[in-house]
Amino acid sequence: MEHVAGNFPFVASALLIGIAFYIILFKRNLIKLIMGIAMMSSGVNLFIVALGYRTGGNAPIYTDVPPGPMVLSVPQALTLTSIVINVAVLALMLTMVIHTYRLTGDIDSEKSRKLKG
Amino acid sequence: MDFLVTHAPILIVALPLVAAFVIPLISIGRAGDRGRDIFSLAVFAFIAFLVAILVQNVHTVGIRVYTFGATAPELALPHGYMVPVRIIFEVDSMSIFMGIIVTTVALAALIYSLHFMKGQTGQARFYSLMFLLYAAMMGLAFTGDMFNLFVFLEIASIAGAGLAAYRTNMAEAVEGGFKYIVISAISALLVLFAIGILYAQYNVLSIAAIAHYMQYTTLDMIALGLLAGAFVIKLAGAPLHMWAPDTYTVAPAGATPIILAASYMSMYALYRVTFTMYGGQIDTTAIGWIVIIVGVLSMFIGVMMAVHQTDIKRMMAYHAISQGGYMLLGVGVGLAVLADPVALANYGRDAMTGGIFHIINHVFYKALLFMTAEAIFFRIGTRDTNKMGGLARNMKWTTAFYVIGALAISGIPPFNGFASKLLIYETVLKFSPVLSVIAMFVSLVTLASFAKVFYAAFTGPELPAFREVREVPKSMIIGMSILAACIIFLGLFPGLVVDNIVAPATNALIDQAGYINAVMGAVP
Amino acid sequence: MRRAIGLILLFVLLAFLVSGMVLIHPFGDPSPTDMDDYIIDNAQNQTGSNSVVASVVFDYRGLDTLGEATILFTAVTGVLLLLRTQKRKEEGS
Amino acid sequence: MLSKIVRTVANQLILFILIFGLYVIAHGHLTPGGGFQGGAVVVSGVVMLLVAFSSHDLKKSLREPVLSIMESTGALIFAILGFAGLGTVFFYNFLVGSPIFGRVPPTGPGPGDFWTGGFIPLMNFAVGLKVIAGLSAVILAIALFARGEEMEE
Repeated sequence: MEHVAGNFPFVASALLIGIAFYIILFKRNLIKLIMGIAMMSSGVNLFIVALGYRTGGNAPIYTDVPPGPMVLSVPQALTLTSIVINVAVLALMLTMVIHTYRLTGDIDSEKSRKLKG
Repeated sequence: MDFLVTHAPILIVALPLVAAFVIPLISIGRAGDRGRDIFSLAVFAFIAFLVAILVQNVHTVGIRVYTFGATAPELALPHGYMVPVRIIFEVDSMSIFMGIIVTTVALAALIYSLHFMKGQTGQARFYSLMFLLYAAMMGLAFTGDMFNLFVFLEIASIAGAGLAAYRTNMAEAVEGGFKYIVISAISALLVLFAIGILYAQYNVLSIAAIAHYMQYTTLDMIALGLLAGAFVIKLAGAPLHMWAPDTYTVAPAGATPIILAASYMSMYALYRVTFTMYGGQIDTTAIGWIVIIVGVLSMFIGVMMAVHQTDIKRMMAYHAISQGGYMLLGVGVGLAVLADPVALANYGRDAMTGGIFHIINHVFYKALLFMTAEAIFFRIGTRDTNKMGGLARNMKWTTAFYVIGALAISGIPPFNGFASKLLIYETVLKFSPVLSVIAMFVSLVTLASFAKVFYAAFTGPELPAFREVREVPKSMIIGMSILAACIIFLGLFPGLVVDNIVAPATNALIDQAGYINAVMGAVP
Repeated sequence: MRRAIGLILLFVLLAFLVSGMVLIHPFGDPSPTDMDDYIIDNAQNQTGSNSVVASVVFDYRGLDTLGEATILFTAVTGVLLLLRTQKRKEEGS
Repeated sequence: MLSKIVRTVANQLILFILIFGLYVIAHGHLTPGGGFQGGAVVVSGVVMLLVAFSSHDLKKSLREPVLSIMESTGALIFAILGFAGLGTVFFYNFLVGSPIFGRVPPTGPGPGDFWTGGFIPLMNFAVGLKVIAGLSAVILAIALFARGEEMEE
């Protein structure tokens, strides 16, 4: 447990994911559900980008960089990819919610539900 | 020819992507529809040819490694270096086995869609999404890199959700698509989190390299839990199966078989992670039993929910969950005895072969059944079995295909379901007789369920409303007959198929060292 | 009842994740770093790009970026497919 | 549609946003940024226009087939740049050492040279084109749909 203070960023991202899970499990409003998924993706992105940090490191770009170590570059690239992916997912989800509202007049997940059993 | 052989792994993934990008361009304007159909078929035929080349190549030379952006495709490690840096495709017999399934089903679905989609709006984007989904599934099968797997998983989810919600004038369709994308997004984020944990420890992303450096720490077990949970959600395993019936029911006909195949790509990813990445060093008995329990639960819950459905497609969707249980049962038995060489040679390997053989059988007959259900819907406009009757008079081909599919799913000889189910019963009997009895019982209930629908929908007096019903157009019949022919072939010559395709796939899954050495062979 | 089960599941998951997080290498001191060191050392002379992140995104992990561009294309295609005009009558539905 | 002040300011500002977005795209291989980021900057300008004017007016200048073609073209250029490396391997950086963007900078910190990076700047442009067209189309389609109008097929 000696790492708890040092690993604060990782713990924070895990807590963010936990809050997001709470929203996804218990909120019935579909827009809030989407916000939960967006929060969850932020938590995961924060986690991955924090993995690559080196104390006192510079951004991994050689253009006019001050001397010193560089932070890891692969996590940054992965985060970049993951952010774009989440934009795409959110766009499609919002479109479906617009349709749900148009067809059922409601964005409550219980009231707009048609498929059961 | 050498060029095609060398670059087949990437061409199979990249050509459908290019086709998907081109399709919106060539179908602008009124005259584009026919040209687009021909273009789609031509591209797909060429891809199928490439898959055939690659199957032959992998079975002769073994695992194929393709490193992107290196100076040579086989150069997985940079000169004098210990870890792979670039993205690697690693094609072994298991990958190519999934490739064969996906390609056949996608070809049948594409041909089926040509007439099914005629006159509908948004066709160009529909075909575009079908190609994207196909490319994503092939990428999932071939990739040897964890993050790349995540990317392809996301392409498959988004394309699948777009296709599932295609009929936007029905609230059910939008709901089914929305459920699919929510579930997919959550499970994909869990996968990404697990990838982060693995990356933090080993600073590599290639599956082979992670397996090579694996230390089996607590963190690795947490990552395994997240990965397994995410993939079980995506393959509609028992407690987390609720999305599957909704999505399969509402998806349009050409898309349903491909979305079904996409869920088995998640099963492939689960096997890849448990067998290849974690392998024999972990406590496989416990994990094997978890897989078995998920499988038996899926079998039982799926079939029990299916019996009282009145929507014909929804019934088939629940049966899909139930049949997925058989695959998990077979492979779970193999996983449970993976550490015990005697039991593995005695029945474990055969159980796994049965479970993997069941994937190809199930995808074929369930795709055929979904297509017959949509053919009925295409002609009479309802999926409610209580409103159907006497359809056999006017829809002879559809009836014949339905009977083939129903007999195959119930495990009646000489159809293909019998071959794999028999293999599962025999081997599971040696492991635990109770499980075998449950499996046979589920099979009986399945037969009863499909017989009920057959009598309700196809036989009986001719209903006045359906007197004018005609047989479905030719391209839909061709699409269905491709799958029916495959089913009969697999049923008549199971030994040939098992020896040539399925058994190498099983061996590739068990052979963790071979998979690692293909990439990490140069490391001391 | 469902709420209670959900809450218990949530706390189990949270405990699972947080207990894992404290086991990861200390923040700011990743190890090992073989792959990233190779990329930081060789990115300039192999790809000619001063930005190491750009060389990872487009060169070392180019296929991921192709996938990412494809995902964006897929989502746009999906959105435009769902928001399409439905003037022609649909036969199938 | 907002007031005349907002519309006039938006009309002037869009040029600067466009230039900044293109700058971020063009210097993706030297500075933080790249195709996705620069594309997002440009699309933020499109969103500003959407707020200042109405989606109905914007539909006339940003037509759906044009955006669709732009997007497909961007994606195709990206894929073709990958295919062009097939002489060796897919995604092989074949432009390093060639006259176009082929210079190799000295190792270590430096001021940065625009003509470096191999195919990376070209890919940045392809991705930028794609992101601008794709996200504009999505935002416009959603805005129009919410108003009860539809983009033409």
